Amino acid sequence: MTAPAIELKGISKAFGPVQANKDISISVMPGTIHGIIGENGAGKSTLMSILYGFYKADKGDIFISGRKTDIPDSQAAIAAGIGMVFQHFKLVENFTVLENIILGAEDGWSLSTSLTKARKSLVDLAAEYELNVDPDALIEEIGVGMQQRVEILKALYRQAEILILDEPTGVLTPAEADQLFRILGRLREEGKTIILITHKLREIMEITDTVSVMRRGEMTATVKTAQTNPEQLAELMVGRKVLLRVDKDPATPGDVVLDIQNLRVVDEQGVERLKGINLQVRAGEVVGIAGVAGNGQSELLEVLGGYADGSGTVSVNGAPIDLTGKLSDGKSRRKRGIAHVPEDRQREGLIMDYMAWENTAFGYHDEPAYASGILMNNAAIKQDTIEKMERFDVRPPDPKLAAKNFSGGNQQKIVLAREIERNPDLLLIGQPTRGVDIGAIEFIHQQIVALRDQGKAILLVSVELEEILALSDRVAVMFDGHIMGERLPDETDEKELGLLMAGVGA
Amino acid sequence: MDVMPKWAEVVLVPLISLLLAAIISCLVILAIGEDPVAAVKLMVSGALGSTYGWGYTLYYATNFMFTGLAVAVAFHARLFNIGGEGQAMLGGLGVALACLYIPWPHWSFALLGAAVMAGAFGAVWAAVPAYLQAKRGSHIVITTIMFNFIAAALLNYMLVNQLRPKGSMDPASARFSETVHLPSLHEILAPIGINFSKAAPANISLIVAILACLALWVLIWRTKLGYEIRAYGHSESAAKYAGISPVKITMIAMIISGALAGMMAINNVMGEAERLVLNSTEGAGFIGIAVALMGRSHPVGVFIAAILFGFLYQGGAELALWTSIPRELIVVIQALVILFTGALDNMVRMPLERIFLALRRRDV
Amino acid sequence: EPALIFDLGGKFDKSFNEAAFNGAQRWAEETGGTFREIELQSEAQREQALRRFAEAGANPIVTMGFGMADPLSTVAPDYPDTKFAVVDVSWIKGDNIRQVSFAEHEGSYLVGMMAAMASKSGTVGFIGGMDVPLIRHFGCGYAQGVKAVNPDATVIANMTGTTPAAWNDPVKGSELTKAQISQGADVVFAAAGGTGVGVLQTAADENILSIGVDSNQNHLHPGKVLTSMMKRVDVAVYNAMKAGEDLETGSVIQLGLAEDGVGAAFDENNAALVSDEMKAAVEEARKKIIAGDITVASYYENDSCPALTF
Amino acid sequence: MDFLTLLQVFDSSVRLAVPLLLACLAGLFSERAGIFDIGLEGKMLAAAFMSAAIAAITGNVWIGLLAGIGASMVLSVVHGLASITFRGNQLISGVAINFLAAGLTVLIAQAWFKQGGRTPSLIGGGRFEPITLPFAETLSGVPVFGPIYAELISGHSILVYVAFAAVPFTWWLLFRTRFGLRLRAVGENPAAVDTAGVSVVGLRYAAVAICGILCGIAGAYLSTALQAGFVKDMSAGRGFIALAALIFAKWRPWYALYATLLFGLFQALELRPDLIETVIGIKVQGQLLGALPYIMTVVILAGFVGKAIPPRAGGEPYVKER
Ligand SMILES: Nc1ncnc2c1ncn2[C@@H]1O[C@H](COP(=O)(O)OP(=O)(O)OP(=O)(O)O)[C@@H](O)[C@H]1O
Ligand SMILES: Nc1ncnc2c1ncn2[C@@H]1O[C@H](COP(=O)(O)OP(=O)(O)OP(=O)(O)O)[C@@H](O)[C@H]1O
Ligand SMILES: [Mg+2]
Ligand SMILES: [Mg+2]
Repeated sequence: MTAPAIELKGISKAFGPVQANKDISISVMPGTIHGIIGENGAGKSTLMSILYGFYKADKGDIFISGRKTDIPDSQAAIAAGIGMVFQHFKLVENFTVLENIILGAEDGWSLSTSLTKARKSLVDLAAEYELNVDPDALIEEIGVGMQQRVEILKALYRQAEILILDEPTGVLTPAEADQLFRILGRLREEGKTIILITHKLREIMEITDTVSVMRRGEMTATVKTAQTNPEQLAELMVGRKVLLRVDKDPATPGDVVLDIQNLRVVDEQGVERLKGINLQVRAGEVVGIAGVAGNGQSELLEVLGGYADGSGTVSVNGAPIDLTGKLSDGKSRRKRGIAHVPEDRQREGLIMDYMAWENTAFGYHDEPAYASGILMNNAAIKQDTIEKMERFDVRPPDPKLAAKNFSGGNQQKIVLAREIERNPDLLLIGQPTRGVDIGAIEFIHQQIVALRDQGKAILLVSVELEEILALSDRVAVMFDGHIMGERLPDETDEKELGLLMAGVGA
Repeated sequence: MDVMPKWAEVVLVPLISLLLAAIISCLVILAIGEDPVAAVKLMVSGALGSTYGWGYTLYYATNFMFTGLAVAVAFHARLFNIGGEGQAMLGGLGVALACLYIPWPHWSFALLGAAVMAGAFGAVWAAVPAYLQAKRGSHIVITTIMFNFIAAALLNYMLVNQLRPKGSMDPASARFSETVHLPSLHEILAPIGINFSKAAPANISLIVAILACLALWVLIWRTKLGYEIRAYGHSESAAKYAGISPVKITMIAMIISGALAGMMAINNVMGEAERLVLNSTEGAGFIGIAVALMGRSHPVGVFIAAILFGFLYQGGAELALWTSIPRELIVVIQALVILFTGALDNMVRMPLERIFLALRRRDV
Repeated sequence: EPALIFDLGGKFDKSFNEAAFNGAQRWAEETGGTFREIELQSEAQREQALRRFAEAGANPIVTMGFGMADPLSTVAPDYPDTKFAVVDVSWIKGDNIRQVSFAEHEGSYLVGMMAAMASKSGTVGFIGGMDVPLIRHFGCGYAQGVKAVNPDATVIANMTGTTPAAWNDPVKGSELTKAQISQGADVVFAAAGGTGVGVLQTAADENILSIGVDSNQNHLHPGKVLTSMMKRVDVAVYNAMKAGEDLETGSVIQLGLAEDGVGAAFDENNAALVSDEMKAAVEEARKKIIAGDITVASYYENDSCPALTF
Repeated sequence: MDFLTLLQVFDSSVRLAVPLLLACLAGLFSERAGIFDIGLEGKMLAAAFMSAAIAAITGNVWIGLLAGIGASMVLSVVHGLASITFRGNQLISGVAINFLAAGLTVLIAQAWFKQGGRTPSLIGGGRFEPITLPFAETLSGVPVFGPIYAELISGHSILVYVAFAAVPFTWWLLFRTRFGLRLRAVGENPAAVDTAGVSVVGLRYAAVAICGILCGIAGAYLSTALQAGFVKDMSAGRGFIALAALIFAKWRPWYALYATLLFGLFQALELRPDLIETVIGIKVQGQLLGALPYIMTVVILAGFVGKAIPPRAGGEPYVKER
């Protein structure tokens, strides 16, 4: 019998008072794909980071191909044939793809020699695994999907035999995800071992051979994928039964709330990002915008949210809003009854160093409920936060904890609670469940539907087609700054939408 | 989630750091052949042992409170204002003009008027770099450094060519009139039966500085503006999302900062010298950076750090008076205090955290 | 026990304060006495030091620099039994204050004459430290001396800066010297504290003549320093200390050429540079100034200079 | 304004620019690696003192130079300990280093030489002498190029040539070698470097050490090449101007050269009010003249230089676990 490619025994790790991993043991056979699932903060990333030498375990042993291996740093991990694609990519933004790939794995002191050599092997790797990237593009100028390819190429360039991927599909379109899985399948055929962390049970079922479930720092179960089902996994993960579908009644759309006519946006580099958008959202309906990231969805949300300038006409409840100038900022938008859950909660939606209660007022901090005169009414905000945290089941329900100390799912709940509870006429919502675990997704989806049922207009942007189809009453597909077409979810499928997203058909 | 109890973080860490700085300072004193024990005694008794000592300690501390607060408020908006020195110089000019050319009926009006002038002059000197940063992207660190030099030249011109009374070779303005004399702590405390040293320069500006600490605390932690300033300082992208204007915050934060730095002048120019001298700021603007950093940009921290530096200044003066210890030694001691309490604090914190963690584990 | 309060530049500024220190030191060596001293670090310490020394019974208290004028006039009345002396001040009042001021313009006039006579190019330089009236006063006398010898001579005057750093920037002093050389100057007079170190050095390196200030700096670069404008602060301090508690106060002591309070330095280090003719001319001018036949305009009195604009 | 005068002004610019340039490159290495350094001033001062002191004692300027670099390195290590090992505040550490150098140099100078915080004047081998480049004499007759070569290019001390050579070398090291790639990366995203299997701490210490070497040369240049000895506070704010130049140069080596030369030129022009007068036709008032370099800097900054984006991880200690 062959030795496991990886065997972890009794791994424990504490961050100060937080016990992130408790006595974890796991073994992964070579040539398999092993899935790891678990709630936000369960300790998945920590465990994998230990295997990759990013963190040092407090206790426990690591065996690679049956041999006990010390992994004090990432260099040792790389030497042991391990590669890792982190949840938050570890790329140097203003370096080129090629530079990122060779960083730390150069050949000799001369950069040009290393680059020349890497360029050659990159061509080979790209051909072999269909991982095409422009080696001279800057990281900050390519999309997240591309960035992920770079991370994978980095691992392959270092000849990794064991590849760890932490939530790789969180940022990918379905097409990109499919391609990623093809590549993973390919690698498996070559005998490489893959560990895949994900929140998406569909992916687990689709591609993994075995799956482990983590909860609160412990490994609660390891099962063969073939012998389980999503419902069981979800229950193992969250500790209760989870509804994996969105339950909603048909919409009863009312008046037009948001009316967009010929909206154009030109970015700072002078590139036209929105090329004449026409779209309407009515009261009591969810309009989903599908599209591959980078086709103008972000700009659409930004201009509607008031932090990018645009031209054209946008009316809310029949009256136009300013698209440039002083009255085109977040504050003015909120006054017009527009609430906005931004795509990137950490960069935009939250001040990561603010405590939860401070974030609860963010953007609404000068409204009478939270402020009188020049002063903030902190007591009222705190009280409100406690209530919101309870209603939205934010864990831990501690208003004084800084936003950065909540898990991604709970951060998202804080943003949602803030925006939804304002009872807006129009809710803009981008990537509501990115990186969020199943339990939280279920909750977030329920909140969105509930808001719709109160007769509010909702504009949803997501790269998750599944989410778009599940939540939307109408789907618009964006491609290259245009709306390629609108469909009713019942009358379309992922295939047709996928084609529209690629700019094919109309 | 904190590893250490709050009292350890707030009291123990700085105290141990201070102790380390003191030990190294003693070693330096030993190395130059002086008696460290006597030196420390002299410093403590000279700075804190009498109302006289306190009077000087508090006088210096008042200066540092103003400049420290100035740096701190800008820090909250993630703006590094190195221009406190120049802004304080301009504030001095404002005070001098107010005191020399306006016939104030009473010192209280004069204080108010001078404070407004000082603040306005300092604010203008900060507003230009702020505007250039907000609108033109000129790095505020460079522009404020440059404005310090420009302020020095301007002040030199004003004193040497304009304000200097005829016949005086001292590049300083005329003495202000008696009516604008600010009450010293002696005069303030005498009615309530406290006998405070008459000679010490601490004056009512101290109370203004303490009020400024309070006001800044309210501003930063209790007002909408403070909330926006901090939000912008933490994340510009999030601030934009919330509709907080970067231009507005940059301008306002720097104007407040410049005004605070400028207001230092009511202490040193109006309260102490009672005239404007060329070198009136004496680097207090730069000390303000250290004070703000050590005080972690919190008004209470700034207050404490300012007193600490006031102590070092006055203690150092006593050393200079009664020993032959060169004044550079005091600079070295200051450096060590800044280094250990401000930059090497983790050297103390890390082991302490480990101890507290171990203690906690045992309790559980 | 007497006390000595140095100005902000510190005891070792290589000119003014250092001269005071040397005077005090000489007194201490001759009499075996001791004195208290303090190097001020801030403006607020001026008054503090005065009071503390007075309270501790120091007498007389000798203080340095125009910056002491104002604090002294406030403090002195509070200690009528203490005698104070202040150097470089002449315009305040006080029965227990002796004010000592130097006729720097007269001494500068003499070195200016020498500069003009030694100059082959007809262009001479003046490098001041921080731009304050005192330094302009030096420069003004110097320029008048130059013009007296050679009315067509050019005087190039530069100040090092507007902040106290100007007293300690020998690098800039050096560059100023080079700049003046390239404008044709072949004698430069440095009245710039520590900055002057750079001026004299560069002048020596570039083979032109320099003029030192305050104390006799001829020895710094023998054969390269034309002369030094001596300002006998050391004598003033020495005399004050020597007089002790009997110090005569209530008066302004003017130390000019007559009193040998200022003058050009002649010693073996510059003997080769000074011609007899030069010496004679200087001596004659000295006498005339003492006699009142020549008046050297004072920048102090006029706030402007007939021979130089600043 | 004749050609020769122009050359003389440029010559002066070069001398004034060189300490700025060295300090600016020093800061460039440090800040490119993510360690902000406002302690350039202090390091320069310490090096100026130590090199002059040791050169005075040994009579050998090269030993002095080494000692100066050593002194600057000691402060670099302090900065490294504070900001890398103990993840302290880099700005505070820099401020402390400036104070420390200002105090210690005078204290030690006084203890060693008893000359009031100065070193004795350096003579003979204790100084870097100007070097006349080959053919400077012969070529000086050639029109245009001759004077440029003889006046401007030739006749500086060796350290000037070192400083200018340091510019292409820095560029080469940063952009053409493995070390440079890693160094730049660690200032942008230390986590990327860490996960690529390279030591963040090691790289940052290396950068801080190079910073120490360059500041050391800058200081030695002040006291042993431009001057013949140490005077207290003789760095006179040049470290801060270098910092401004660094931002001006947007953390790039060639731009650093241009920025410091420009600052040098401003400073050189300030020394020549006569030229300014002939060019603009009016006599510039004295204090205004002194402020001119700084006003010009602000004008240029506001008018022509866009936003400068510092290395992204700059100023932040690399903390993996809290
Ligand atoms: N660097 C760190 N320092 C301190 N605590 C940390 C650190 N990283 C993670 N933690 C804590 O360790 C616990 C486990 O975190 P981890 O990132 O491993 O969870 P996860 O399962 O990957 O969650 P998610 O699904 O959100 O990615 C969390 O409680 C988290 O707060
Ligand atoms: N250095 C850290 N110190 C403390 N907590 C940390 C640290 N790094 C991460 N965490 C916490 O660990 C948990 C998981 O973090 P991780 O980096 O895996 O992703 P995340 O913050 O949950 O983001 P996402 O929503 O993309 O999953 C969160 O609670 C996060 O706040
Ligand atoms: Mg994770
Ligand atoms: Mg996560």
